Amino acid sequence: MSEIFEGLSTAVLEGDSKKSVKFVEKALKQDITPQEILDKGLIVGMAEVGVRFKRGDMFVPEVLMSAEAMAAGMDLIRPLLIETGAKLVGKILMGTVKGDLHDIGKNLVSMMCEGNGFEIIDIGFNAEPEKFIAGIKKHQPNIVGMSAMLTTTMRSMGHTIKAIEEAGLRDQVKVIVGGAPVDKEFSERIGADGYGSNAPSGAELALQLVGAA
Amino acid sequence: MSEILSEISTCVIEGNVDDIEELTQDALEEGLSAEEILDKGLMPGMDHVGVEFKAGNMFVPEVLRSARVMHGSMEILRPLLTASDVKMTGKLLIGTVKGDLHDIGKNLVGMMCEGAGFEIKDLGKDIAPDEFVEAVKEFEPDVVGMSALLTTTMRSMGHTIKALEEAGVRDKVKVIIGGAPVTQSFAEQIGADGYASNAAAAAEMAKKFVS
Amino acid sequence: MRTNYKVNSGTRFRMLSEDQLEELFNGVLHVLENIGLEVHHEESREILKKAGAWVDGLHVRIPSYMVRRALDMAPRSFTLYARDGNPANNIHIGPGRAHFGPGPTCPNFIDVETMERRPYLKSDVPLVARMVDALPNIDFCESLGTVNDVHHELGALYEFAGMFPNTSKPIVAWSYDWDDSAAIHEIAITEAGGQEAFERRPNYVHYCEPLSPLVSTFEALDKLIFAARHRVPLIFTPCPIAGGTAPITPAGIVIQGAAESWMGLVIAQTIQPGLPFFMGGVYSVMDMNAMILSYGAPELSLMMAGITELAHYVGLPLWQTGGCTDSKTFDEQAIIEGSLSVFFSALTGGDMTHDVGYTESAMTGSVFQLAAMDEAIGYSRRITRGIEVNEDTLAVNVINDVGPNGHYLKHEHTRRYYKNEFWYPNVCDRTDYETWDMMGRTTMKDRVVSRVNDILASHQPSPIKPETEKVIKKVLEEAEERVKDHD
Amino acid sequence: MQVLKNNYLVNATPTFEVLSEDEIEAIYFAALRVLHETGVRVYEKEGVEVAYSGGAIVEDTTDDSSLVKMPPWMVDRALATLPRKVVVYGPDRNNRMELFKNQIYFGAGSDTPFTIDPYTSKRRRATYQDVKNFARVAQTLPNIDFHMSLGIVQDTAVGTYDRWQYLAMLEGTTKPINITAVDLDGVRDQLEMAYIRLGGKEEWKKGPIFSLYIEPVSPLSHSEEVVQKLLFASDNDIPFVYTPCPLSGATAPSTLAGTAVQALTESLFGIVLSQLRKPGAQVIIGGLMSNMDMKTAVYCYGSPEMALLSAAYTQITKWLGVPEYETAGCSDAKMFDEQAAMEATINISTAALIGGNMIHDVGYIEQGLTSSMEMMVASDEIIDMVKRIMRGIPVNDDTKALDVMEDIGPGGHYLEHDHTYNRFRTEIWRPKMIDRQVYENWELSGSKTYRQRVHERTIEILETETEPILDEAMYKELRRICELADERHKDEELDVDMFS
Repeated sequence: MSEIFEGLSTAVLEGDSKKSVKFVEKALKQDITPQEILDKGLIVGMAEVGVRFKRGDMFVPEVLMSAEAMAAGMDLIRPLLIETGAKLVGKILMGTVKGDLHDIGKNLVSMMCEGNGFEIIDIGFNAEPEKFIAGIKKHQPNIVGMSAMLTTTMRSMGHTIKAIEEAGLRDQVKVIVGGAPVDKEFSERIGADGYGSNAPSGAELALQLVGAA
Repeated sequence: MSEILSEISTCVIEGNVDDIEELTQDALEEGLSAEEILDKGLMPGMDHVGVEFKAGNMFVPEVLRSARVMHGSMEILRPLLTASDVKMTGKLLIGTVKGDLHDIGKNLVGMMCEGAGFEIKDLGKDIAPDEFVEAVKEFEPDVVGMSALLTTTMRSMGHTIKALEEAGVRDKVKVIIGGAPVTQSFAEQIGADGYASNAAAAAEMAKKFVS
Repeated sequence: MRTNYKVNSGTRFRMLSEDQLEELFNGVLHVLENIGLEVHHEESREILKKAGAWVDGLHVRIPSYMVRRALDMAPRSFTLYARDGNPANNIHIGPGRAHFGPGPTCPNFIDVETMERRPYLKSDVPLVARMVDALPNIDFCESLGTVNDVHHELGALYEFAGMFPNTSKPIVAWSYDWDDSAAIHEIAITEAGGQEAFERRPNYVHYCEPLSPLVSTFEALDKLIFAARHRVPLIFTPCPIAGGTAPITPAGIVIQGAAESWMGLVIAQTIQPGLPFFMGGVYSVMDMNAMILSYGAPELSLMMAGITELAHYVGLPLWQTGGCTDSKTFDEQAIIEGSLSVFFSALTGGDMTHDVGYTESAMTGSVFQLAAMDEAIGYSRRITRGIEVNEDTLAVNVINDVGPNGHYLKHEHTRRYYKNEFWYPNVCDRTDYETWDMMGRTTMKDRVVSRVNDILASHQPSPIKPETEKVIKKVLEEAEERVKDHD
Repeated sequence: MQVLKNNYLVNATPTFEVLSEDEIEAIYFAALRVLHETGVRVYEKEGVEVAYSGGAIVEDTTDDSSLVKMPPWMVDRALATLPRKVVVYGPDRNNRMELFKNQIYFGAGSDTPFTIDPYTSKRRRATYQDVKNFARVAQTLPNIDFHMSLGIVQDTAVGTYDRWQYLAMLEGTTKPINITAVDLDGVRDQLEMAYIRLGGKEEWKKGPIFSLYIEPVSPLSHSEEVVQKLLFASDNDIPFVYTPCPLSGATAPSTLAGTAVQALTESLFGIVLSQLRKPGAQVIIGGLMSNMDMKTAVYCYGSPEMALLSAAYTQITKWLGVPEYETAGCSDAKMFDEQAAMEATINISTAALIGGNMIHDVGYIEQGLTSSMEMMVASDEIIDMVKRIMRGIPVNDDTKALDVMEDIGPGGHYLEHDHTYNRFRTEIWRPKMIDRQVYENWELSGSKTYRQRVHERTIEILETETEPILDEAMYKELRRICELADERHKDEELDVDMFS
């Protein structure tokens, strides 16, 4: 049993999606609970990935491959987790705000979060406040992530948060913001719940906010 | 003070080699003494050059020009000065020690000191201790300057100082040494009177020793 | 399928045109044939005379046919070998290949513990050699100083004895005289497995230095003859100072410096046809106010580029200069000046660039400067590697796959290329501000210091043969014996 | 009599080359293929119209954008009317930039959210006063030829900061300015300000006093504002820089060649659209091409790939005959330290050697998020050093100095020779902050590091009183435009104060 977890976490660490799926299936056959598969296998692997990346021993493309392997495994167990009513890591609604087409930062954070077991709903770039609100109503995310690359579009973050409040949804979600010109002070001024200075720290922040880290 | 003296100063400062002899002659004809020309014309000019050089506003080739101007005038004045046995700034004997053919540093020091008003005798390079001794006896300098650029040839500075002692002329002269590998502690170790880290410093030190 | 398709393997840099190089070349021949040099070595004058030179006292003039013949005999391409046979540490001298290493004979050293400037000591030698052995972009070894705490005639020998066991990268050795050279050579051939084996796989290069303007000293030529007779690859390069010991104009200093090297070339090739021979040296300006030979001046890079191209024009390898500074401390000036000369050395492909790690105008050696320049060399080498252009790198299909507004982070093409296409720094910081702030706001200096300490704490060079250790002990004893009554 | 040389080629400067001509062509034709087969996304209806009526294929139209594909002949036609030389003047017409083939001009970068306070050395949001101070520093530095803001003014209204930035620069410098604009209205206002500065709209026709920075988004996407600015600039004879910032490995292929192909595709779209709108519209292309550091996921401003790609791209633009917008004098370091010194020294060298016409981003640190006056002041000296090397090695009877060598002879010295005396001031480069004293004198003068000397020089520049460039009346008139803009756009602002 322990070797299944080990095989799974290694598969994630090596970014081998096929293997990861294989091990998850194997685990399920042996009636290991999805919760265990998640906690003792997938998350263990990703945690190690996080450590190595911080140390500079892993490169972004490798991390993303691991994230893929993790997500591949997650896809198999997510429905089961929902059935058993087990606690999922969480859902994040991601978007680059109105007026901004700079998408790469948001994409990077999304993939990193996915790698941490989150379910990602990506509403793309140049997203109007309304689009965020519709997304929240539809998907009931735990977290809303917003990205902006320009000081002018940074304002849209404020506008969006305001719109979420006016829609009476603010207390249902945590809001995290990021992007080159954004900093902690600004995130507080517009009433966001958190700020990530880079993709990995954005993912970590998300985990903290859902109490998974 | 006389117009012509300030012209001489300017002539020195501007490194105007062509006019200096005529100016010196004119000054003498005007009845100025060689000593006045030296003290009130040439030296103020060279002092100014020294200050400007230190401040980084003048450069070696210009300083050497000024030194040459000074030299040109001294050629005329020196016999008169010795005749009226006026004490000149001093005499400097200089050479690169045995085994060493690097003499760019030594040349710089020589020219800087000349600019400072010294009478220079340059023995050249690869100079053996006894050659120094002979020259000291003959030229009777106030200061002996030695230069070496190699750690090996540094040693012959020590040998030369020994030789000066043995010849009993060591106390007649001050010895200044310099060169890339030379340090203050080495200077003390071999019993030199001073070490200079660069040509300008050497000239200043030489001046101190004779004043 | 393409045809008539030319690519640049690496970048292409040219300071001078063919016509300008030809004119400089003829200038050098003119100096050797009509102005001539002082040769303070009787045997050399004899050799030259026999070979057809005009000798008048110390003064020697060399007809240009002799020079051309010597140039023809000297090889453009050869290999210097790692003493332990580690192919990664071999140096292949040849067109377009730039190598880097420290310089010798600084009186002072930056103490690794205190970071203070103090006289260079015997104990610093192994430390420098181990740094050289560990740094990925440093290719050959010199000592970065003159040992002050041994007998003054044995500094060079103790340096070699200290370097040889502590790096397997080829060493550039200097010496005081013939006996000194002989002692060094004995160590090297023992490791190589005898004289004949050494001649096939030389593990060190012999350095000697003529004097500007236009003088060959006794020691320089005596050592040159030793090297030539024993087939030790030879560096015979002056250190002309523009405006001091050479014309102030770059064209003039290049001509004079080349003439000074080629005097040695003619003697060396006459004694030992085909002897590997480096021309070059340190060509720079005198700062006309500070009165120092500047090791950081832009003119250094300018003049060295000129002499490098002249050397390659006549088919000789070049002894380049770079990675050095006039700064008295490890600061931005040291890195600006060092990086500038390192980068231009890399551009010109000067075959061996020395004096990496010199500070204070060659008065003080610093392994910190050396480690920082290792980074600058890696940086420069990424640039001179150039850009590869082919169907796969043009990536038209990849761009089409990804399309507008997509991203390449997960594309298979990215996964294939990101490691080799991009350079990854050792002591440069690329974190975001918050991370840098959190990690203690380090400067490059801080990171260089810790890298140096890490290397010195961990790196172990490959050992030398036991018999070589014995020989080292023996030659040092003999040498001490030899000089004990010299003071 | 003197016989002159003929059939004699001279390198008056060093020559430097990254790509062979065949490689340049390979990249160009690859870009034509991408523009034709992959196409670019355009988020502006009028732009799509212009392209379509000019012969482009328009597909996959959504409510906000269309996919636009252009056959190669459209590019050829556009290049035929594209000016090969662009001239930009300083506000008082005393300075000018002649952007073509081998001309080199260095200048700052723009719009960094943060700056290093020159007095406290702390990192903080940039203000109007910072931008004005940077302009004054640029005005003082001899090797800075044009200017950009080096900071986003963040103590005014956010939606109209661009007008205030321009005003701050006009207060500080008379060197040519490359402006940025938040949107089309921002360009209109700044053009209005330029007319006022010039004393009338007609004056602009004699030559523009700013160029406009326009940045499409990689990969292959051209937003509404971007296209609107492009069309407006073409209509109003404003030279504009059309420069994508592809990030190799993230928003562009991880091969440098592939990144060049994509960037060229993006720029070529701008060229074609501008020439369709107005034949002869003045375009400068190029910009910032770099790689993502795969260990930290940041956009490198100091990487060798940045220097190398910019150099390669410059060769492509020379081959096309379009003025180039190069990048140098920037770093990933978080402060002006040894790393910043290394990165700036080498990327300034490559930019100068390859001859990128308008070399920007001098003064950038921290991946272009922060500006540093010390970085700018130090870069000025680095540029000066590199320019000495750029003078090359003249070879003639005078510089060969064979007769001088004969005079001096073996063992002599050149210190006193006329050949030295007459040339040392021009032959030997003189440092400003670089120190060459012997150790003892350096100690006597306080054992200062280069950073300390740069800091002192920076403060000295800031505290040197200078005549105001704008008279009171002119200043009021220009300021009025900014205030009117604030008024017009006030409801876009957040009710919270964003920065201070």
